[in-house]
Amino acid sequence: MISGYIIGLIVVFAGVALTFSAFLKERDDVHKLILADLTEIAGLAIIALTATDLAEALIIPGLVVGISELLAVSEIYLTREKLFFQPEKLFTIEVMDSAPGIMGAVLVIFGIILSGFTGGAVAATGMIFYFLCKGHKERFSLVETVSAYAWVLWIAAFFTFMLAPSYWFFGVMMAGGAILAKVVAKMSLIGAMRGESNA
Amino acid sequence: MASAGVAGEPFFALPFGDIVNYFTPYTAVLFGFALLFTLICILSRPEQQLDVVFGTDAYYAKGVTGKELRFRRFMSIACGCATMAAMVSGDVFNFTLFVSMVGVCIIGIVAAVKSRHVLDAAYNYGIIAIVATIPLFGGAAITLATTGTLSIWELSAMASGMPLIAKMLIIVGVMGEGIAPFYAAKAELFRAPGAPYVIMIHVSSLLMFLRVVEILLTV
Amino acid sequence: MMEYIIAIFGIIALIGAFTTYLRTSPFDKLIGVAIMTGGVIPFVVIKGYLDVAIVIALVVPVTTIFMLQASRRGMR
Amino acid sequence: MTPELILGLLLLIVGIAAGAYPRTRDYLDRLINVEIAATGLMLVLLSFNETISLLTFVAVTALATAVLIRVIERRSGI
Amino acid sequence: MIGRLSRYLADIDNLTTVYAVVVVAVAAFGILLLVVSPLSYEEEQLYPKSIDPTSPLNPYERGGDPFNRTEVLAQYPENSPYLGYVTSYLTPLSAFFAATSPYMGTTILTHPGGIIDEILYNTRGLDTVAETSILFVAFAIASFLFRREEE
Amino acid sequence: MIPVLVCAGIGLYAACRVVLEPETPRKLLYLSVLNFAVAGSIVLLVPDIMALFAAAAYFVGSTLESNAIASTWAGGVKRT
Amino acid sequence: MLGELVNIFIAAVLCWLLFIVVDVAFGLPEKGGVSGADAIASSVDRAGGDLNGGSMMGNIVCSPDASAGTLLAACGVYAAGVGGGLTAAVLVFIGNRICHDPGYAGTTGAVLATFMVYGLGMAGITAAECIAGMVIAILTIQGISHVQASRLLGKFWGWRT
Amino acid sequence: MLVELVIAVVMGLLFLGIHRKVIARIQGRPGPPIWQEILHTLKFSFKETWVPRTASTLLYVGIIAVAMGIWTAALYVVLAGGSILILFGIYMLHKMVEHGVGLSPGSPYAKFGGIRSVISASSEIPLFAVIGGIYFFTGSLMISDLVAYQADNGPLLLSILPAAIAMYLVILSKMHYGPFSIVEAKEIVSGYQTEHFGVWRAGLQIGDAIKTFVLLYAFVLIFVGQLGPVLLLVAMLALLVSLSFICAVSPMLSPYDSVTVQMVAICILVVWLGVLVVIG
Repeated sequence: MISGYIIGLIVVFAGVALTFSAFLKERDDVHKLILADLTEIAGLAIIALTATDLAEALIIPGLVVGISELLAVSEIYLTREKLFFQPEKLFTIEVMDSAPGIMGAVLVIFGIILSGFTGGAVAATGMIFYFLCKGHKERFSLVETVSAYAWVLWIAAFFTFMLAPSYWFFGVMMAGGAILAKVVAKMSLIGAMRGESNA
Repeated sequence: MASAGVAGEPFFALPFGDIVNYFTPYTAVLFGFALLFTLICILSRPEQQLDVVFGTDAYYAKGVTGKELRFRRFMSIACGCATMAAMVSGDVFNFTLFVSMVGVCIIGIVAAVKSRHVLDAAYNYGIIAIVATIPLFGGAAITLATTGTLSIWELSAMASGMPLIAKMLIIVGVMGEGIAPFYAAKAELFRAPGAPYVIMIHVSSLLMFLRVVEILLTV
Repeated sequence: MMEYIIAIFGIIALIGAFTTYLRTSPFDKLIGVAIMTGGVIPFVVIKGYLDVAIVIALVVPVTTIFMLQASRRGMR
Repeated sequence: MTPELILGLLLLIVGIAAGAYPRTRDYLDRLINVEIAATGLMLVLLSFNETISLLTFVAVTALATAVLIRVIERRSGI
Repeated sequence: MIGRLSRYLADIDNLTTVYAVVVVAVAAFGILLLVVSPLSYEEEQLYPKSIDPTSPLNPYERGGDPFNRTEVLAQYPENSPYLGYVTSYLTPLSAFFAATSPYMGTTILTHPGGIIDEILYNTRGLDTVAETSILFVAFAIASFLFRREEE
Repeated sequence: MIPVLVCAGIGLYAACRVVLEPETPRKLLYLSVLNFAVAGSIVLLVPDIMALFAAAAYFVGSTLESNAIASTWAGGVKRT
Repeated sequence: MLGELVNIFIAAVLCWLLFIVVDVAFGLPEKGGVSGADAIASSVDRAGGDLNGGSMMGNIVCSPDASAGTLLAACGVYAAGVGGGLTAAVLVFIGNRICHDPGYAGTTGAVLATFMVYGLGMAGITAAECIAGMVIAILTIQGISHVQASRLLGKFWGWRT
Repeated sequence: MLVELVIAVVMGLLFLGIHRKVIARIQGRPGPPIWQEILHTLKFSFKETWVPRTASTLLYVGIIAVAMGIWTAALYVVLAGGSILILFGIYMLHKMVEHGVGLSPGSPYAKFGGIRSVISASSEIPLFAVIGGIYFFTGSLMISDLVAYQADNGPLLLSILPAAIAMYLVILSKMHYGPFSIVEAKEIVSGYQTEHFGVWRAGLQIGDAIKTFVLLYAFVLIFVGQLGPVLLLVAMLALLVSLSFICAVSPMLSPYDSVTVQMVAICILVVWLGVLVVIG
């Protein structure tokens, strides 16, 4: 009797082999980047098959690693190719005027309720959507500073757990809030980086 | 407890919840080495690379200055910290996470260089670093599913231990982040100026490899 | 009864997936993605995770709009 | 083997095949095909009741799309 | 032959190809291994899941009252003296949600408190440190490059 | 159970019509039938006020999607 | 079984009438609200249909109008009674705002439909049957034959003007 | 403890001298006297010394200490019968010395040496499979255990020949004038050491000497077993002369070829070892 886990694993391995086989012939750099995104998905499926709470706690770091490496590498690509010019705003559709406000607000509020990394990602989606549609001049360094302090807060929360476990409640709140702030700040800058010049 | 045959008895353990970092003579040596090079990165000023202009007698000095210097120093310190943490980590998944962090930091160390050649190498290396996380995490996940634990201590005490396929996946992952047949990108990365920082690239991946050998022999 | 419903939505999702794969125009592909999402969301609902369903339903259009941004050049 | 898992694995493999071998060599073509695989993984996560990861994954996929779109846009010069 | 091989390996554009060959080989070997001698799924897992579809906290119902301990199967429970407290805690907002609707389990348990936070922040906190640091570093790279090109 | 089956069946029919229709804007008309069917089934499957929100979210989301696709296909608003 | 099907049919007819009347009354067939609706209208027109009918169909696609209001109101009544129906009206209004539409037709439709579905509940036709009926009603407009449907809608629009 | 260190340094320098002498004789040259390297080191120690202006000072100086330190540590590991994993770890870390010495002065010549050292690093990775083989056969990686094992079961040289050959290749790649010594090739002046002179060069020489001594000693210990002092010296000398012979008659390979050849050779050895494992 072969269990579901094994079947799943075989399928996912086949998927991994398939994705990497696409790398064999690929010479275009952007295609490679998209394929790297695809491989992330196949890799996460292996973790997902474990099906415990711990597996879930492992998926989230996996996701973070994937998105952050993607971010860094794509930026290197743009620098290398010297693609600095800003896309011109030739084109809009009506919903891009009306939707971002409400959708962004809903996603951000929901993200704040969720808190932690999950909430950060959800809220960041909302923020990016807003920035993308509206175009925004942003105070880049301010947001960066906020996120750096949030990171420090989270480290403090970690040590609260490890050194003074009796303050666990304080630690949970600090960690959840700090990661939320950090992720939202960082990710929403993607939207700002895409849009108009913030000189 | 870790088997004495591979890396000596652990003599100090630093618990962070479920993740217990431990020092054996072997990991302590590697940790010390990483620490040493991190200190060099912090304290040392970069060299001024002299370049000969081909076909003439002229040469010019390429310095690393200002913002770029600070950024690259920060990146190499981060890289050193990640390496140190990976050296003493007693948990398979935590180890793989720090390995990926080293991968990101390595990209960062050379990202600030303006030479297109170096950036090209960094980009290709970056793609490998992204896709190498799949075998890494996959190996850790299969270990978890088939043994029910991620702690290296527990795994080494187990009779069955880590399945072969998980070991292979992890080693392929570390190969991707580190060295092995993929030396071409590393060699190109090394052409960037800023000796103490550039050396960190290789320090970290070598140490990573030394550590993964120990892990795979232990579990 | 439930199994029929599950089967129907599964088929819808698969139709969407194959449409997405086989079409080449980005608009047709995005319509395929929409069909696929329509087939998948009932699965989330049957499991009882309505809050998750809400987020998926809101994020998928956002993704589509992101993609449309890049497809604007290839208008017909 | 719940129906979600079966459907999820099916979609995953279809999506990976589609992403690996798209019909045209257009960036957007491939990127949209990746979405199929993402939906497949979504169902796999759902079948194991890993809903928090599911939420995170959905959001992160959108973020990754935004990042890649930014690259594609500048690359094709629109 | 050797010369060609070494020239091929030395070209950075071929790196991904070489790596892909290795991974495809390993994956194929893995499928073979799984078909020939399937691995067995270990039933005794850490942090096992228990699904209670009737609970408003489904799928993360792990029992326990706020500010009290609940049973959590960790690797080294002795290292986390307050293990189980986070799992059982619900913020007032989550308690309100839980009383309102049985379909908000994920939202409630993603709000601070609950088993995932227990694992992510307490027992495996170092993972999250690494994770956020990776994000931090990657973002530092991206924003450094972005800002430099602005100047 | 009959209403859900009706909704699901209509959804399947609509999905097939979308696939068979060659012209992009008219695909969207069939797609809207699918949206109606799925939104209806969501509520019929889980009779709860939350399901109403889910159905509304799905409906609004997919309508927005159709709107965006149609508008982009049409070439958007010409700005001067 | 059979009775249920008959009920669904009756509900379908009533819902059909309701949303057509409301939509036409609010002038949806006049022109497309957004450029996408215009595109759909012209596509239907090219296929041999009616431009005004096509505009109305395009508007149904592009933003939640009275048909969506009817559906969501029925859903609301099914889930939580009259209060649910009114909640649905609010949601439809928000949806309209998102989709760049003034939103009077949808909201009015939702409010009217709430009372209609509630009333039908008194008469023995449950809200679940109304949902199925509404789906059938939209199918007749959008999903069978665009040409015929648009001509029919065009005729209604002609009566109004 | 200090006595062993001094002996190791002197012996190592002497070995290097013998190495040069043997090569010279095979190639029909008279060659320098065998104590030439000792004299060299002494001479360098008293020369005027400074740090180049372009160099990264701390790294430039610190790396010398690292070079001497790691090999001293390796010596004690071998003497104390520690883990060969640590020994190989230190062997790999020697790469860092080469990089550091090569990159820190900022000179393009030294830099080429450093970059070549990066290239050559990848060839030594498969060696860990060899270590795995040794572990599989003997059940331990402590040198003391290995010595005890050989006292019972005879030398490992015969039972796991591929592992021995692999380690031989490793030592070969670190010898001067060998086919694989791309790092120190004369076409790039003095390789990575170009810009280190005076006391610094003396330090590097001492590190080199300990390295040579430790590697030869470890090879004998691991694959032949514990011998008496005279026999040990004879074994090490025999090993050295065989290495010198190969160095003398083989051509220098181009950098990438050298790596590929080593990698292919070691992969073949690993497969051989795998076959042995399966049979055993």
